[in-house]
Amino acid sequence: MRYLPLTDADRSAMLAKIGAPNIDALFVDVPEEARLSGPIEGLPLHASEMAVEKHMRQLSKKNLAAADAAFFLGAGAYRHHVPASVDHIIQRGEFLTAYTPYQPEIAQGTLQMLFEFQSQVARLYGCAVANASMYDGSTACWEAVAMAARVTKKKRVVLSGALHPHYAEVVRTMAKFTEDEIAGALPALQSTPDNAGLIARIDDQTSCVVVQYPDILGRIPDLGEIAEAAHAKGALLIAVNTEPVALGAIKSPGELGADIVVGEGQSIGVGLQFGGPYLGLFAVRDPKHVRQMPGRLCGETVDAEGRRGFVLTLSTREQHIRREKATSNICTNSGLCALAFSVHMTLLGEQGLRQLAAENHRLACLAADRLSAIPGVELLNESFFNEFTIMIGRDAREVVKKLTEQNVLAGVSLGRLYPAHDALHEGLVVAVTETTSEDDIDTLVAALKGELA
Amino acid sequence: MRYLPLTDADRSAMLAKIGAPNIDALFVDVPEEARLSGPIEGLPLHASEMAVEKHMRQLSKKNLAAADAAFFLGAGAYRHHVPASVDHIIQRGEFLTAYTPYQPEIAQGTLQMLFEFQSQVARLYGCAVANASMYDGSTACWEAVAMAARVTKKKRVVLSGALHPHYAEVVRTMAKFTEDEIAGALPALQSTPDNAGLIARIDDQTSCVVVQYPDILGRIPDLGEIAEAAHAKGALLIAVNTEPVALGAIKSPGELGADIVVGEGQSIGVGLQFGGPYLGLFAVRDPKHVRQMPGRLCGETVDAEGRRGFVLTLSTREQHIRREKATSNICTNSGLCALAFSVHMTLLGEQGLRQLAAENHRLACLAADRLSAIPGVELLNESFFNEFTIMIGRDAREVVKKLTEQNVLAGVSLGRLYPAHDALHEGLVVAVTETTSEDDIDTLVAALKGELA
Amino acid sequence: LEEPLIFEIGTSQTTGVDLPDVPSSTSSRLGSFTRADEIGLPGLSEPEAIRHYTRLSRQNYAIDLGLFPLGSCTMKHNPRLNEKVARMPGFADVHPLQPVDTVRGALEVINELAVWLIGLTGMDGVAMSPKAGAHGELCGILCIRAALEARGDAREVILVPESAHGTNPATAAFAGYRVENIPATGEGRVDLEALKSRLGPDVAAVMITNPNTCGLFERDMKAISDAVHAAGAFVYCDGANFNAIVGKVRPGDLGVDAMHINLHKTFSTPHGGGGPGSGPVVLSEALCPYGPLPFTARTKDGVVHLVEEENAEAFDHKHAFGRMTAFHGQMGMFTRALAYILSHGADGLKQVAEDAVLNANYVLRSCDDLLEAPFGPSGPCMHEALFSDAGFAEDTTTLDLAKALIDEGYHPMTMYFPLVVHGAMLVEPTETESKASLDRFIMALRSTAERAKAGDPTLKTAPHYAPRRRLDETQAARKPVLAFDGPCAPAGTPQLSEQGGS
Amino acid sequence: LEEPLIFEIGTSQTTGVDLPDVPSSTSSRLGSFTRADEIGLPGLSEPEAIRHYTRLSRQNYAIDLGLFPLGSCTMKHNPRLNEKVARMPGFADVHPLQPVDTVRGALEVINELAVWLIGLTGMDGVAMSPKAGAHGELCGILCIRAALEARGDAREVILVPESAHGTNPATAAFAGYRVENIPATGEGRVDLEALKSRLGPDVAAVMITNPNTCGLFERDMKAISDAVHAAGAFVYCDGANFNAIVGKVRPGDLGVDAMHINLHKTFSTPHGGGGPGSGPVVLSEALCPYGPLPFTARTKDGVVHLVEEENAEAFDHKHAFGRMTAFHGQMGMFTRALAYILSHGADGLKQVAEDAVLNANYVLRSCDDLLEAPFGPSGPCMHEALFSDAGFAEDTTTLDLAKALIDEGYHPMTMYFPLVVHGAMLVEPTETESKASLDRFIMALRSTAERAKAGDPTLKTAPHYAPRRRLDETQAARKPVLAFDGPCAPAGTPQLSEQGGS
Repeated sequence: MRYLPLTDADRSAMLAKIGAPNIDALFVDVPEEARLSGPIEGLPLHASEMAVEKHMRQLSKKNLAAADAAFFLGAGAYRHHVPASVDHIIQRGEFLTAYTPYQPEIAQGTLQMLFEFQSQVARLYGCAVANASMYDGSTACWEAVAMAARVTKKKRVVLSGALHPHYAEVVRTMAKFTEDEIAGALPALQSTPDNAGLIARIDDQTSCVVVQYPDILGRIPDLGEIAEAAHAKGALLIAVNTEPVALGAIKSPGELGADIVVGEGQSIGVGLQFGGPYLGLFAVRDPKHVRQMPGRLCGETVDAEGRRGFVLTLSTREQHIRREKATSNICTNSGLCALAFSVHMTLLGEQGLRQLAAENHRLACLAADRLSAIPGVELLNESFFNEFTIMIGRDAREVVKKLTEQNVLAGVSLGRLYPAHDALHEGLVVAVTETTSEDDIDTLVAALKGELA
Repeated sequence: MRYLPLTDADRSAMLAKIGAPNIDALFVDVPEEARLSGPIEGLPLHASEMAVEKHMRQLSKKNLAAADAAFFLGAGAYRHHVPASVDHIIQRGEFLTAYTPYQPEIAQGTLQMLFEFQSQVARLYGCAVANASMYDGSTACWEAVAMAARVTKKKRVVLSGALHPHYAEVVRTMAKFTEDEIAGALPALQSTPDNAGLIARIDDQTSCVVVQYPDILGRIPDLGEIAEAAHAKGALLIAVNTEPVALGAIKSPGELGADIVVGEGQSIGVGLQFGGPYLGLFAVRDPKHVRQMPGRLCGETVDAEGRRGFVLTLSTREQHIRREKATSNICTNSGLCALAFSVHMTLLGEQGLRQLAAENHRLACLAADRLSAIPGVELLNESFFNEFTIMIGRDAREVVKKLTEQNVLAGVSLGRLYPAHDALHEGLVVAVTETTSEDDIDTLVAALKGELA
Repeated sequence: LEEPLIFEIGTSQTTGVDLPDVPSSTSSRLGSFTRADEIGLPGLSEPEAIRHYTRLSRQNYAIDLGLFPLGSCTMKHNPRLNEKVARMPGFADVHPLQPVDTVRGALEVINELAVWLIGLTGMDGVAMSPKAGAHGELCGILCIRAALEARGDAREVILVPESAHGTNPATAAFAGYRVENIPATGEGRVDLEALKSRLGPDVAAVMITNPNTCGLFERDMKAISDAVHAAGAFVYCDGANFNAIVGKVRPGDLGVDAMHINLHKTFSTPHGGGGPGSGPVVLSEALCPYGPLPFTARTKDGVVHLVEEENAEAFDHKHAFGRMTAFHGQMGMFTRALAYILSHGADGLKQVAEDAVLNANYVLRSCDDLLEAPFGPSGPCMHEALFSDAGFAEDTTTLDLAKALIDEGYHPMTMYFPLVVHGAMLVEPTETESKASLDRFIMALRSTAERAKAGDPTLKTAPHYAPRRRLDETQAARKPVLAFDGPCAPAGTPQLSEQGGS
Repeated sequence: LEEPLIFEIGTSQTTGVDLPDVPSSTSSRLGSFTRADEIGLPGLSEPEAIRHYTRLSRQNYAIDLGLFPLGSCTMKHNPRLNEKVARMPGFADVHPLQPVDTVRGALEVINELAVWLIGLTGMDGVAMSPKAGAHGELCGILCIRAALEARGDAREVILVPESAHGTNPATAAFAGYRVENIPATGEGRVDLEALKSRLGPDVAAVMITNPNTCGLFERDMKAISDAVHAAGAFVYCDGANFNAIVGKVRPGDLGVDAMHINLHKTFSTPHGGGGPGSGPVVLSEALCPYGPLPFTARTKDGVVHLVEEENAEAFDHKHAFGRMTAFHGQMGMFTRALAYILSHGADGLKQVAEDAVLNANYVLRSCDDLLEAPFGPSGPCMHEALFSDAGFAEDTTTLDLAKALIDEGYHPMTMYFPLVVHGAMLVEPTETESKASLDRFIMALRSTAERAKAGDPTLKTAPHYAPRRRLDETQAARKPVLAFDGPCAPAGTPQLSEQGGS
């Protein structure tokens, strides 16, 4: 077996050294009645690389890859072009097969990269400090809610109605067990986010207000107004961003007063991957909150010869030191995705990020104009970045399904996101990125026109 | 532009340091009338990575990839499964972007690999010494012919009729200019190679006899008999092998008395790639011929501290030292392909190579049996390894073309190889490897049966 | 070797991509939110970026360079086939919210992996979405809590052995439980009688690691499970060490109710310098109904369905306790793990466990004359060998020995864990090491141990030959510098780094 | 760092692949040729193989690690996009003898690249099949010979400048010509008057490198061509340095008849430790008919055709001088080069030449106060800066300086070439280096030059910090050891290597 270097001669010699008559003598502590004598029945035996590759390729071909369609899905995961260099770097064995950098003397590669990553995220979010990443945007969002409770010692969580429903569901799920009280809502189908309604729900018991920016319908809420209201009641503002490319065009949540900024980093460097692994980003505006943060932090220091070096730090927050008193049970970050993000962001640089954002916005505006010119289609948004909602006068789930027959992946229907809420079913969230060609837009317009005619 | 690091500010500062008013001042030696003022007309401007990738993908999709067909082509290039590790290793920047190892102190990675490669090839071929690789099998074959002339001081070259016609054509082309005299022939369509006819053509003026093993029709000639005859006339036997996997099953040419063994190494590690880059292998049985060899040689030595190390050696044979007196004008090997070969061969090891050869042969026998059961189809070969010739009673070119419509790539027609020789046109050379499934064989059988019915 | 920060070499005008300049006159729908101030993100041209990261990477130790004897962390060979498979466009380039008819192959991957995980563990179902081991623990504990709540049985305590991973108590606390320790026997296993006497109506679950963090199999596992079940509680098994027994024994046969499987530990998805992980949780019949969404179900016709909020009732999964993450989990890790599993097959996975255990016992018995092996006398270990610092010279610590191993060309073993052994050193060679590689490591370990016993002062200052000497962790924590503070480099700044070289 | 040979660690029973055991009873058609004796090929399991090669790779210097100032060898950044493109299944997984209708895309790649090469050089056609630069030279000279023979004009001599690459005379000799040197002027260029006086009915061709190997543009190129043509001969241009002028001037406009283009030098296909290369040859109208098969031709309907022996007449290519290689040339290099060319476009390629020349002149003028630049006073250089060893301390050589540069973290420059300059050092930074990177290199070069002038004895023993000290090349050549001589390792042999580490 190709991954197992021991030969039968090795095995015999080693058993002799150990003084065991056979391999089962080493499994003596496993009760004999439970010990399996042969390979588990019903499961196949080992296979060659060629056979495995073939099998997996057959499975992969049963999926419609985005590259083979006119593609307009977003709602928390975005398709962007990732430079080939990014994949080359993350496949360097020294990055790919390295361990968590607990031994800093032989892990400066990972550590310096994480320090650079934290610095990039902090700047992108307008924050003082970012951590070394979380599982994904939705779990980062929940960790932010939990952190807000620790900071404010309050338990009431106000969720914006336009927070990604899966994110809201994650918060609601976890809160069941921590006894946080969740005040949620549905998104109001109007051209601008309902800030007034949101602000009205904030009270003195509120630990935090959670607002997505841009929101699930693509609208850009005025975070400044919400921050002011939250702070007035002693609550923190948690801003959630699912499309980091947007922050190359619109103000950072930190600038606008958000206290904790979390989000999904997948857009930069990571790719769609059917939902995972993704990259949770987590940052705080005020450095005094650092010790309440979850997750790994990498910090600068010096070695015994005075040379600059980096280490994981403030680990007294973490489970392997604090056990049940830790700020989170998390002990994995999304290290390789953080590397991909950091490499891609370094290749972009400020200029590239701004150009990328501008190109996304240009194409999205174009798509919005052309789509809303279809009879029966109405653009909901007053503002948007690269994603917007159209109302199409029919259950969008049906329409989306129908268009797949023409290899058009038209967007994410609100019915998919809010199955229980019929009032939303005519909404379709359409995302447009630099990977969308004008031809793709025309293809969608023609297909949708045909379907609605 | 993403590959060019200079900024405009850099350029100005550098021109100032140089003391040039502008960039064109550095091109002052280019006559002004010939100097181009702007980008060359009619050629497009620079493009993003995304755009280039898209364009190239569109072109690639216009080809029928072997993986998408039932595939039976050989005749000098074979489709084998290459482990993913091979590609990973050759993409290590330290191998991929390294220079020719003229500075051995910082090129031991490449040099040790070449030493290992030379040793592997020498053993596979049953020879004393192999070089660090040539462009491909056909040019290695020519270099062997030229070397034989140097060694024997004779000019008459006897080519077996069953030498790959493209190889023969390369030899013939080059010989036009070196005034070697080429005695060639067509392959005789019989079940065993025409050794007697070949031997009859050897005379005292013969520098070498060139025999393919297995030959273009897949037959396995008795090299021992030919070696004896050649040596009796003072000629060298050059054995040409286009399928190194065969040598995991059949005796090496060196064992059988070949003096120079050359071949194509593509089967191990390299892949089809529409014909290139491939990997020329070149070895000599008798170490005394080393100084007449073309190409790079890597040898073992010690460094100033007595540690084992490797260097390029015997370079007094080469053009950069000897100029017009060099043994060849070659100054490039196929280094990265040699690495791929060596890694793949190391993963195989003796056991894996033998198993691979056995599996190829088993499937080829199966295919031969099933194909020759089709009415009107006759198997030519008495012996073969993983490739054989069938006579199908119709111009095989037409049939091959027809079967592509069913995504069957049925083999290489002799008409494709010998367009001017109508007598051969009913022959079809069929190759079968471990990548050929029994389903593929059945698909071919059914398609051929249908076409011939 | 000094490599500058991207902020020290990159400028905000440099870019390694070619994107069009969109005229600023283009109409905008951004409202009043245009970002005007400089963000401060440095860019590098592509050649500079490749060099920066290539050079950085060379300051890392990695599996591809040598043995990684990290007990309980299981660093094994990462096959490149798996990387290739994960990048197939049908897996890498599909969106999680595509209509299900366009992602049948992806669902089949999830389902096929689920079938294997269930088969290998002898359980009834599996929640695939947890993003890592600790996330899986939380998932399992939440299933237990949901099951208890469903029968109206509020319980407050979770019992955890002292030797447990820190994630166990942290998870229990995060799920709202009080944590109490379970005592151990002198042989390094759970004290069954003590456990039984603590069980009662307030105990929701017992979290047990098996094989445990001392590298030993909990012989009484079945008896423990029976006692826990009899007391109305559930058994959570920390599956971090499942690689030691895969194919040899099924946790389901021992009464386990929930267990997470770290795909990177048992099924070799790459560690990536700290993640991403993936922690599917296998569940007993009692817990299955509570597994979180999304779930996958295969109907009799062989079609794989994605069970979400939308259709949970239709697929009889209405008791799901909620959703732990936005999408379906770590697809990229599923494809890798499935490729690994299919490569080994049922026979190979058994061989994996056997070789892992053989390798560990070989290390144990090749060193236990020199290093104290606290549980060595009681019998064989499983996949990891545990030593203590007994016999070291005064002043010489486990940390010193570990750092000295760096100078021998190795990553240190796991240190000071489990907490129950003084100066613990937990060595897990894994099944992907050859005997020759172990012999070499044993030689290095023995020589270092001899120096530790002799009190060789050079150990205190080790490592000497690594890219860095010991780093000042106290300074890092006292005055945290967690982000680069200055502006990007102005254009044309000379790099501080030493270029290239080997 | 010592890494053992595969023969020292691999056994003939170990394998890193999983292949079926074919029962030996299976019927065989091998005749009497079954290979019975042990071949002696060592195998490694996959994890061992990955480590062996990963560790070996780390003993190499490479573009990905730092600047490579190799004059006339042009080591520049290799974009990863190109690697990705070359691996697309439609390019990587097609057989050269597939029916042409199944490889139209591959033919289009060849044709599209051909159109660019012709456009950039201002020539009339291009032979794509040559496998490397030297192979291209041979192709060009054979075209010339074929053209001369076609007009019944046997000529015997090819003129080559003293400063030419060794491949030029070797090629000419291989093609059956006698080689004579062309003298140079004191300014490092071809002596036009001397050349003119040598031309005559026996001269078949003149081989000129332009920009030449002194890094200078041959100002009189057009006059040279005119004189050569007037004498009935042809002009071969060695295109090794085409990267210096691409987009700035077209060789066809200067009267060149044939020129090979090293795709790896000008269009950045990776050097790969010595190959594979690719050397298409652009041809003038006079030589086009003689270009070797296979050729590609695009007909008016836009379809690309492969011209082989079969259809050469139909495509009016019946004078082709033959075939230089079995198949169509280096497809894998064509895809990479085309991706590179399309990325830069006509504007970017011009910028390439300008930045390459700017970088070289910057190095020249930053060092010519310290190092003698023999042709510096006469004006700017092109893409490479040439220095001599004038002023070095006695006993200190160019080699010493070069080896000392290794200790500074750089690959040495090209040494002792061209032969016309004493102790030549030819520095080519290429366009993919930043100013910051050059500044750092200049600092290192200057400091090393100062040590060479001062006669610092440590230069003689450099390098000190590389994986090896100076190697004994004499021993290697006197008693050549060109293959491993022993048996494979017996199973379980301890490895001699130091494991891992950074």
